[in-house]
Amino acid sequence: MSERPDLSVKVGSLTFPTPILVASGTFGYGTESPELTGARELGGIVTKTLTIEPRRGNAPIRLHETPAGLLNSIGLQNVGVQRFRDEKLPKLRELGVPIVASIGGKAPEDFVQAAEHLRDVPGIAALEINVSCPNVKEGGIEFCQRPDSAAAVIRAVRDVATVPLWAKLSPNVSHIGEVGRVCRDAGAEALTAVNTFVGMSVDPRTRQPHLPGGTGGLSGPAIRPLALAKVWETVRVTGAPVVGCGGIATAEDALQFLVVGARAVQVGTVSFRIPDAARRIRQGIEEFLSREGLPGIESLIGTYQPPQ
Amino acid sequence: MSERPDLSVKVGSLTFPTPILVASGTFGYGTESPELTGARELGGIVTKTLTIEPRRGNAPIRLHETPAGLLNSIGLQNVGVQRFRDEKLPKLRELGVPIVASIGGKAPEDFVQAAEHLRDVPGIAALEINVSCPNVKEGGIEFCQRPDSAAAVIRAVRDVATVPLWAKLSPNVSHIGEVGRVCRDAGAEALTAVNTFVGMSVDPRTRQPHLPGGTGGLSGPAIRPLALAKVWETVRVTGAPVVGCGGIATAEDALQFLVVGARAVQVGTVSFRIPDAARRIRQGIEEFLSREGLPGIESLIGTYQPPQ
Amino acid sequence: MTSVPQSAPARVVSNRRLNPEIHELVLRLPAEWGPPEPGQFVQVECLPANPFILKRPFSIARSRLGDLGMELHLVYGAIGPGTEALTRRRPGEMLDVIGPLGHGFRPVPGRRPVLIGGGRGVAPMIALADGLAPNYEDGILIFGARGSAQLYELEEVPYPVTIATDDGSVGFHGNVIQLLEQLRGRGELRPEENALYSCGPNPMLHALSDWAGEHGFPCQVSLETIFGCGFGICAGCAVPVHAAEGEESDEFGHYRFACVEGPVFEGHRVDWEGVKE
Amino acid sequence: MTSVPQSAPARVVSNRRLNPEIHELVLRLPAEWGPPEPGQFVQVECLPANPFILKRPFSIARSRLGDLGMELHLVYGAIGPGTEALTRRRPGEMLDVIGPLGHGFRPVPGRRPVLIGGGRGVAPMIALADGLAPNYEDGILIFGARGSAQLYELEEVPYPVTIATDDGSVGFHGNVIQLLEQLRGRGELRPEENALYSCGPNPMLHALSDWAGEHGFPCQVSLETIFGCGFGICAGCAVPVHAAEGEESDEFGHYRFACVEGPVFEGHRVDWEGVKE
Ligand SMILES: Cc1cc2nc3c(=O)[nH]c(=O)nc-3n(C[C@H](O)[C@H](O)[C@H](O)COP(=O)(O)OP(=O)(O)OC[C@H]3O[C@@H](n4cnc5c(N)ncnc54)[C@H](O)[C@@H]3O)c2cc1C
Ligand SMILES: Cc1cc2nc3c(=O)[nH]c(=O)nc-3n(C[C@H](O)[C@H](O)[C@H](O)COP(=O)(O)OP(=O)(O)OC[C@H]3O[C@@H](n4cnc5c(N)ncnc54)[C@H](O)[C@@H]3O)c2cc1C
Ligand SMILES: Cc1cc2nc3c(=O)[nH]c(=O)nc-3n(C[C@H](O)[C@H](O)[C@H](O)COP(=O)(O)O)c2cc1C
Ligand SMILES: Cc1cc2nc3c(=O)[nH]c(=O)nc-3n(C[C@H](O)[C@H](O)[C@H](O)COP(=O)(O)O)c2cc1C
Ligand code: FES
Ligand code: FES
Repeated sequence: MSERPDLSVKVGSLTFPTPILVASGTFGYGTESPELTGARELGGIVTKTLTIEPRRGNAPIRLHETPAGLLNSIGLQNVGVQRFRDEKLPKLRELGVPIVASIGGKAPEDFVQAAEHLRDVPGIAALEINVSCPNVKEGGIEFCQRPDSAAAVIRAVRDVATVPLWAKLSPNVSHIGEVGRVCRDAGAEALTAVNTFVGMSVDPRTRQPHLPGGTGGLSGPAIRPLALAKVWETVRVTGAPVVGCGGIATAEDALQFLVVGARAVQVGTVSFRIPDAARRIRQGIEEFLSREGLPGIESLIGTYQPPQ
Repeated sequence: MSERPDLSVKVGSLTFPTPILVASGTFGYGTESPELTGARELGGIVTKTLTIEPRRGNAPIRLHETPAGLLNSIGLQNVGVQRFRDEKLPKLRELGVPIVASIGGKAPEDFVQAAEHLRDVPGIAALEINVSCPNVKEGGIEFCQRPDSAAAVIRAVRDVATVPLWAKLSPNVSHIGEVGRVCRDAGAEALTAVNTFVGMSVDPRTRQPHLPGGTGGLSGPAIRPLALAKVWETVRVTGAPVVGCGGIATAEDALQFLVVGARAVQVGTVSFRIPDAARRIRQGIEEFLSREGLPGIESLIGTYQPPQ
Repeated sequence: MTSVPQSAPARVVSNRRLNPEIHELVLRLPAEWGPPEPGQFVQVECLPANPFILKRPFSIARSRLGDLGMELHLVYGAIGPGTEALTRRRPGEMLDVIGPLGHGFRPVPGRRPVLIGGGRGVAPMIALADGLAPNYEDGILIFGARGSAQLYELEEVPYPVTIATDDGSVGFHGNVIQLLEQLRGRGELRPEENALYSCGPNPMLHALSDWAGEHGFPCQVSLETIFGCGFGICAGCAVPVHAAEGEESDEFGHYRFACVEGPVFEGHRVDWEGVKE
Repeated sequence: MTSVPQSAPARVVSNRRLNPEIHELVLRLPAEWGPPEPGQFVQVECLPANPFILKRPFSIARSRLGDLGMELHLVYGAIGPGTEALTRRRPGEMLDVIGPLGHGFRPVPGRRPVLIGGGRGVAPMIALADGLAPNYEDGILIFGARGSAQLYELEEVPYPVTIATDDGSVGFHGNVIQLLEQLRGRGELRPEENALYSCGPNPMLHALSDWAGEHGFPCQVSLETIFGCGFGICAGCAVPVHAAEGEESDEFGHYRFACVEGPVFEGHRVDWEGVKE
């Protein structure tokens, strides 16, 4: 019997047991039906984005399915960072999986306050700074479209945080690599690429949008080729550790991101359809490595052969 | 028996019999199997992008299918503007359908020369200036990412052209509305939004891209919600006549673009699967208007009710 | 006790049309699956693996543990791509099913049950009748529909069935509220003796909740909204509710996740103005 | 005369597995459809309408005009999402089919035909044998495969069939080139008397074209590449070719559209270095 391939990866200063994490907002607080989701076998869990105050989120309808994609407008519904820390985190920690807390806000101060509530809290491996949510009018996407304000947020949080920072980038920009570079220079240890793409759908009968807010964020397999191009650009331009995300539904998909240089990936929308998709993807990657005779995932990461 | 709804639309100074055109590069020169494609019933045909010299295009593989999408890297293979004018156009004109000639190039001079070859040529209703092809290294996408160079091209062509100009915009920018405004100010009468989204796909076994050039342009239903958001932004920001394009596969899809204010639409990739898709979409729109009791398509264009 | 939800392959036992708008799908799951409670639902893979489409939620219309496993009956309308595809599934095919999910009906102790199903919403009423009958003998089931074409035969339901059609083609001529009003007028329904349980189109549930509130009937409704996951991880299924008496804003503001805290809600708790109808 | 391509609904007559890797699909089209020429292909809707997926190209393995319409036989391998989905189509279902498409084989006058099919590439060789037999009595058909598992029975082929397997499990032990070389050595094949026609994996066609060129055999090959549309509007199916003698760069530089000018090409015209294998 051959040995199981080594799936552990380093993302900056952190080590994860496998490169398959789940993406913010697509896995609740991680504690919902862990038997169904196989949460204990994950490389890591990124929490729903947490804000300093609880948020009730946007009015229904919040989801609209499009070909191979899902438009969402959740509006960062969350219990707030304090209740997360006090009520959700203890249970989440019991899963024994690295936890990345995603934090969001409307202004740099909000992010700083949220980070302060998570200072020295045991069991949080990193903070993912969501400067790219397309469904919150006041902040979110605007931060990332202006690299300087994204950087200001990172810099401010860097001063108070006790764990590495990941900057979650928006794909809705001309040059994601530039934004990534600025975030890295501001103190992000790793870059998560990408959040959802701005999309829209309209009901021709009512002349109204399917999502009451008008636009939403597109996720799911439809965006995979777009996300992969953004990840490759981010890897190439920044040289920083990148966590790939966007449309991953199969082991083959995840491998594409790792090949172009992502050091880990986050699985999102597919978990809605297949609760333990992330676990299955991890299994598929193990099988791939065994079949290819590779000792571990590090032998595959960044092996992309770009055209001459 | 009720009257057939009036499908004719004005796009700037031009009138089209129906708002359903076919998109550049997705309908050959318009003359391939017109029985199969129903070409005679189209609102208009946009030709494959024509360059001043014939181009052999990129090496195979040129297409790669992704979930609900198609990545292409054709590389503007075309017979050149002169052979188009002398050999293809006479046959194309016989279809009796408005013709929009798409022109492309690496530098403003190329566009100008191409436009000169089409000066006063009968049967060409408009020129679509392709400043947004993602598959030509030297020019294309770069033009549109820098609004000033896109504008320079439009301005230069404006001086020699004898027909209205449409600027075909790239969606791969932070603010498509700004680029559109600059193009309109430079002399584009209408704006076509959008060209393909930059995407990528990799074979994890070979570590090589599925398309030898690395990236390609993503089209098809996968991009529809993204294209719709871009079209709405272009309509809203520029106030110019917009021709919507991207992922349209059904009458319902086309109606979405018209509702948000596109004055016509272009149907692309779906014609590969269903050769007469554009005709069927036109039929579906007629049925919709009859069902809704609307006298014509003008009663629907721009009726979008955005959220307050 | 509520069963832990599982993801399991289900075999299609039968899939047939009950009337021009409604189909019945019978699935067989492993015997260990469930058992579900009345009002719970399942998430069903409508298309085979390849094209990406979310699973779709369906109320469980009936469940029976047999020799070959747990049989589930679903009753569904073909209204879009998912359910259209479901009509093409043939006996013997396998479909992934997640469940049992959600919070079902909670019998109101000592009250005679009045079950009200509108259209395909009659499905969970069958499960509820099956579940209540052993303890609540004298229930009734009202089946409301637009007309005869929207009806179908309810087999082996333990309660007497009364039909109401908008067009009067079968049974009572009028909607279910009008029928309830008549029964109340005749003294056959009393707020202090009956409890209402319902599933159907949102406008009907809204009207019913208002009517029940007005007259003081306890009333539970099973609500439909757009689901992403069905088990609490996507936050897509928000239903606006009124704060309970004395309650402050809580965990989810005034939204509840229909997939976890519902789909069954107390009718008066739902903020119907905010529900998409 | 070549038939005008049409888009038409086809009824699935049968769909069965011929061996572990190869399936046969029989479709029925209206009698007015076609008739196809040997080497032509069809674009087939592999999945029912909803999920977006391009049609897939398949060579016509056999066509027969019967009382009920035009019957087409396709022989295919299930290698990806489209062809996997095709295996699930059942008799009676309808599929959209476009065709007949492409430029087929052109019989070389007066030459004894040698038909060489590799794996599932044997499909158009059957159609070609059917087409040539009335005028060319003494043809042969060589069926090359990796091993016995990749073979299947060729029914009613008008030419004698010789089998070559890489593993020697059936027939000649070796690949088709080695078999041809043996036949040539024995004087059973002569460049001035025979013409080669082939379809199979690109590496085989490459090797065959080289071999034919070396020995002076005329050789036509049916090439596979990725198709977008199948009828000339997408420019996706470019095949690099060498300029013909005295020819300048032409319309498409040195790319040809395999769907319109192919899929059958003269083996020596193909620039094999540029063909993805
Ligand atoms: C808890 C629960 C239980 C359900 N039980 C049943 C059942 O027993 N039988 C049954 O037939 N259906 C039931 N449904 C509804 C069923 O899930 C939908 O009909 C199905 O998801 C539609 O999928 P589709 O792909 O066919 O159509 P889609 O394309 O998803 O929908 C078609 C149209 O209907 C609208 N729509 C779809 N679902 C809803 C909804 N829930 N609320 C409002 N609008 C909607 C869409 O916006 C769209 O306009 C239930 C839903 C929920 C949430
Ligand atoms: C003119 C023509 C005639 C054909 N005739 C037949 C036939 O008679 N029987 C038959 O089984 N197949 C035939 N093919 C091939 C068939 O079209 C493909 O197998 C099919 O399109 C695959 O679709 P899929 O969705 O199953 O797999 P995909 O996901 O499309 O492909 C699976 C894998 O195979 C590769 N691939 C697919 N098609 C090709 C190709 N043509 N060249 C190189 N790599 C490819 C893909 O890149 C991918 O890696 C023909 C192709 C052409 C162009
Ligand atoms: C319903 C939903 C909610 C999401 N919420 C968040 C969020 O709170 N914070 C965040 O950073 N990203 C959020 N995302 C984006 C995902 O984390 C991920 O970046 C995106 O969905 C792309 O990945 P996918 O295609 O695998 O889903 C959300 C996505 C979805 C679909
Ligand atoms: C194979 C292919 C070739 C294309 N060639 C061109 C082109 O030459 N010029 C151009 O402006 N757009 C070209 N496009 C882009 C289309 O015109 C259209 O903008 C895009 O495909 C989005 O529409 P769709 O999703 O309906 O296909 C091409 C698209 C495809 C798929
Ligand atoms: S449907 Fe996903 S949380 Fe309820
Ligand atoms: S496959 Fe589209 S041009 Fe040949």
